[in-house]
Amino acid sequence: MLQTAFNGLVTGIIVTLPALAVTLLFGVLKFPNFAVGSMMTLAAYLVFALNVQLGWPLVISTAVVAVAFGGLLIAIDYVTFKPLRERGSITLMVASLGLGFVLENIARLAYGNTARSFAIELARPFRFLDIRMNREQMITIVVSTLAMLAMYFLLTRMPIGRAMRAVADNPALALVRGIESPRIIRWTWFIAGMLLAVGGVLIGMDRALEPPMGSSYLVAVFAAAILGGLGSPLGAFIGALVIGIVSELATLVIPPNYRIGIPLCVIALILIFRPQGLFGQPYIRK
Amino acid sequence: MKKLTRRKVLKRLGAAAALPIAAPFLNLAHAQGASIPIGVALPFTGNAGAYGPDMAEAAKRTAAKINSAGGILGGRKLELFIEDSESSASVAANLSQKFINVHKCQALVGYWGTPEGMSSRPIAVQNKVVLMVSSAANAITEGDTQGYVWRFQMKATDWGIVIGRAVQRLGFKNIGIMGLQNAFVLPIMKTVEDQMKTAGRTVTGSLIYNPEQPSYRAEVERIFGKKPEAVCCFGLLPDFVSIMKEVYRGGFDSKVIALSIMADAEGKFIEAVGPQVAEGIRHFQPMPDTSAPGYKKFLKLMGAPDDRVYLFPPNTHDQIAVVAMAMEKAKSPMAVDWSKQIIPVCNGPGQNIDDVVDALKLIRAGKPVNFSGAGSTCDFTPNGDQLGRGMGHWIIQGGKNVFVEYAKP
Amino acid sequence: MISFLILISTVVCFSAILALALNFQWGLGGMVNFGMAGLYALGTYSCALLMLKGGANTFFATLGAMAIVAAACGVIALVTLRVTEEDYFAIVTLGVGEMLRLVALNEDWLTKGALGLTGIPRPLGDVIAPEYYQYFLLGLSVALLAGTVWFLNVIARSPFGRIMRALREDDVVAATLGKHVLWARVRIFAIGGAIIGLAGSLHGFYYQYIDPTQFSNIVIAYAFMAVIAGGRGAHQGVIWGAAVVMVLLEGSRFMKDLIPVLDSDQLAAIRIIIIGIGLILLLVFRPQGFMREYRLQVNFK
Amino acid sequence: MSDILVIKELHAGYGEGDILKGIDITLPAGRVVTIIGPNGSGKSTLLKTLAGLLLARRGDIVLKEQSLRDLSPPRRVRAGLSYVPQEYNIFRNLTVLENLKIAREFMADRKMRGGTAISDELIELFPELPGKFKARAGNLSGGQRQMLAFACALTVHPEVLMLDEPSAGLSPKYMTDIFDTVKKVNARGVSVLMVEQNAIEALRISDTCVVMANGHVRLTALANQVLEMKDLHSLYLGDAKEEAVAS
Repeated sequence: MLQTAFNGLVTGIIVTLPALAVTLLFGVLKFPNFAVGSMMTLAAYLVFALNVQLGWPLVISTAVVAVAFGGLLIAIDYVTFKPLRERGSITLMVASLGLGFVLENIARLAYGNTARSFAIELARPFRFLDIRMNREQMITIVVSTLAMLAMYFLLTRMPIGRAMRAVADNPALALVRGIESPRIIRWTWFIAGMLLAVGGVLIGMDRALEPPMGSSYLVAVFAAAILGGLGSPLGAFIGALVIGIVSELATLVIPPNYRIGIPLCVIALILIFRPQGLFGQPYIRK
Repeated sequence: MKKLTRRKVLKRLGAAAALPIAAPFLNLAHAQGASIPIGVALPFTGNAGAYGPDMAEAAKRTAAKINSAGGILGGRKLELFIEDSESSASVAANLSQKFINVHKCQALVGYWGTPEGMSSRPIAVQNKVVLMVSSAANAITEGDTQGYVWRFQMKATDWGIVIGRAVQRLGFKNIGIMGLQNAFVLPIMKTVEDQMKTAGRTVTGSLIYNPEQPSYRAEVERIFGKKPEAVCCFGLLPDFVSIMKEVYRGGFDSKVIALSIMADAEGKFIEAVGPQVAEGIRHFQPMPDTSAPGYKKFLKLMGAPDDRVYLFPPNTHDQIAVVAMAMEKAKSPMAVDWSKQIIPVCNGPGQNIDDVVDALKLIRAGKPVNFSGAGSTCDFTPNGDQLGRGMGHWIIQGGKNVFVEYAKP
Repeated sequence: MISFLILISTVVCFSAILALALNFQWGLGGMVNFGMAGLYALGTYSCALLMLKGGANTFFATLGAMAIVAAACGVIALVTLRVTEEDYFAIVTLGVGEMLRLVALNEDWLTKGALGLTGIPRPLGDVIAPEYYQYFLLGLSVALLAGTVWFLNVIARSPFGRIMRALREDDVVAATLGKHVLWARVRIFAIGGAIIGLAGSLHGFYYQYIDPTQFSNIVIAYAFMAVIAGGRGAHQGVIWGAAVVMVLLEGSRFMKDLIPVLDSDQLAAIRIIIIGIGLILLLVFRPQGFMREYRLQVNFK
Repeated sequence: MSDILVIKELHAGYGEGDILKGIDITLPAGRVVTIIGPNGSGKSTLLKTLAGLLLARRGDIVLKEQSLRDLSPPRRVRAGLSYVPQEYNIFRNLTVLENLKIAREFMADRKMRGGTAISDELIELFPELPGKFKARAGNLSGGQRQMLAFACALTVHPEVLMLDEPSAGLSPKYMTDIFDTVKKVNARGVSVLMVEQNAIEALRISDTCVVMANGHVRLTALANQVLEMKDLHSLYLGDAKEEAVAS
């Protein structure tokens, strides 16, 4: 039982980074981005290129790709979403769906369908209170907690973070208070890009690297972001943990291959009882 | 990606250039000299994407060999139309329609996965065209196929029998079973389970998982958590890599028995998980009898080192060979005629031949032939199932596949 | 060659019907349905199972399938729309689509799981000789397509249609129209669902064999591509859109023969990349698609 | 005394029709101008267009000889034009202090970016705010929110301050406070352009009054003259005759 709960914690932790990215992007751009899954896949393959093909250590390749991927997303936004900025969230969502297909298949075009892995030594687990933990899971927990703290610090202490929250809170007022929204949107994409790159690597470490790896997490990531309250980073973190633990524990009751049903039920319940999620603010209509 | 030699590119360009121009005339000019079209549907993408390329290469070289030896039916050349079935049923069905209606093929070969075979079956039978698959699910050859559907692979249940016997021989008292939700995996799992029960061994747990799951932690925990002596795991490469990483890092030490299409896949599994995770994994796969002369000739045809084990390419080689021989014997490219000649050519009675060109010479000379190909002895039951196929049994040691035994059902 | 074109046009017909359903739900009703693949599968499986297990004839099985998918869409709309906006609607429909596909894959007692269902009977399948059947199926598909377009045009012109267009313009305005807004949207989504059920049944009749791999989310991309290429709201445009997408898809099979240098698996990836990029380019440069909405010039919010 | 803000022939609107059908207003430096008029006369639209939230279709907006026409809203703030919208004029999910800091942090090219401390000058103007620095802005009362919005607009030390019905929905106590603050701010050299519903209070502290009706300027007059007019009511409804004396 305890081991399943811990497994759930690990699954949840992996979901935190993409959930943070989704919440950040939703806050500022006001639409759920369906390309998040394939972005993680593409980032993971870029890290694979550096780590396995060029032989760089995983940590350095992840850092390099994280920064580069942030810039790449800015460029993609400029070409894809910027022209559609004023066109309502449905158009943006459909564009993000199209983008998702493009990114996933770029990875498939370059690396084919065979499963691959990063060049890291797999180690036997170490035991703690009869729970088995392995090195990758430890790294995952440390990395995502650090990411959460960095995000918290950024959003509360740093001007960029405050500005991002301001744009999310009231875009028109932000303009009139002197905030250059385009610049803030670029920063948001950059930070989301880093989160998604690291998220992609964590998934790649946990399981095999294959083109559909990112999109298989999509429903769980959205469930986490919605449970936490779209727009609230702390909510996304807590939401991800809850989704992870609940869906793993549920496998003791329902057959494991229906595990994807759990995030879906969570979304449905949230929408009925508390649409703004645990920490979100009621969605003000402009 | 395989490199295309200049000669081959020119040949394909030639064939390809001919298509759009020749297409409208193709079906009219069945006269002397026109080429005989054969449709080849293989998975180049989707979850079976890893197996298509080599199978296509085998088909191309076999056709080239037959053509360079003078072709069949008085010098007519075989022309292959190779398409990607994307491991999907609807794509395969569309392809089959295209082969039959556009390219006027009377023979559809390749068809690696069960979905592709199942969706193309009604189309082939309805249009009275021969369909040759290399998928394992029993349902492909069940029911009335009027002699148009032939399987160049072992039936799924036979896989289960061989593996079940091996498990008993290896002396495992209790085992866990987990498998991918897939048409050919389910019959294998069921047969292995039944075998264990009849042999009085206990099955500690059995579950099915989905393709492309975000994580397999729960499944590994439930099956390996009960610490059975061995776990049979049936599925495909992507899920097996994730599962074995989870098993190794979870500190589980049950022995693992799997299929070669997941634990080898032309070396891609070991490449993905590394030698120490793969250590001790046993894997089975229907394989050609590598000692058979037909297989040795096939290796030379492929220009591969003689210790190389091809799992599926020999099937497409045999398929093309059987099509050619049956047409030659029936002296007609129409499936209605040559489909009845498949059993005589393959099962005999007749002179035992393992080279398609020599066999064609004998057939032209009117002599009976019993062809045994690269993938198997090519003996068939009337409803299209293949007999005499054995399974190879390997164990991964030090990052290498060590051959253990060759077992027949 | 001709019979291949007939077969492809049949596929275009029921893909167009599917695109019309999406167009109706999204283009006119303002609700985006990302669960298209799952609902499409629900339609096909319901029709097939009603015939194979329920013994219904093809006509009633199709009606049954349409009713089942309409009910499913109604429930989804009721649960989601009562509370929130289209952002959540897209996510819920995506989740439901995934769930339906999983059920089709795993409930093998009902759907035979990955093995799929074979031998699906065809309308008048036993009456018409096999070699002429493809002409009949094409005729039936074209008739059903025309019927769907006529039905949707009737609705678009009716008062109900005007309410729908008001809903699409701006939810805030629509919300002020009071309670029956929810019921109007549930009905819209359910009608769309019925049309998906029809398309699903035709899919079953055409392929005669169905299995979960046929309903991947590429189906969603094609449907959206067709609707956007056709211009949201314009029925005729959507049919053109579906035809263009199908020709693009099937045509690229021939591309393989013309550019042999490309490996087939690279080609398949490139084809989906083209569809994805096409989707985005159409949204950016031709939001109103290639056809005007038949009467009024509507600018979207 | 030169004019600090000149609006020439301004046309603007949403969708097809024009709501502002050629507006000419000049704001003399250091003065307070109040715009009154019936609802829908385009008062708020005018302020939105000046702030840059709405694109001007024709005409020009000149602030100290610099045309703002093709400047983005943030650029206009830097040029010295600050705006307090009528509603949703604070960041509800940020704290009071964060609201105040926001405006200053992005004055990249203005020297007053230095130091995040809120100038004591502002604290003197808005004594209530320091006590609430940590509070979530959304939890403030109506009056406090208006004060905060006012303070935020001032943190950028604007030349011209535009207020959209600052007293709307406020209790009488806060209404007088607001108008006192406007007077104090004006005393410090900030010109004010104000749209107000309760004309009498506003005109008392204004120099000029502009009356707008369906997109046109009906009348420009000295505030005190307008105050004495008996049929202020009719004026207010926009069917005023042109007998008012030009300023």
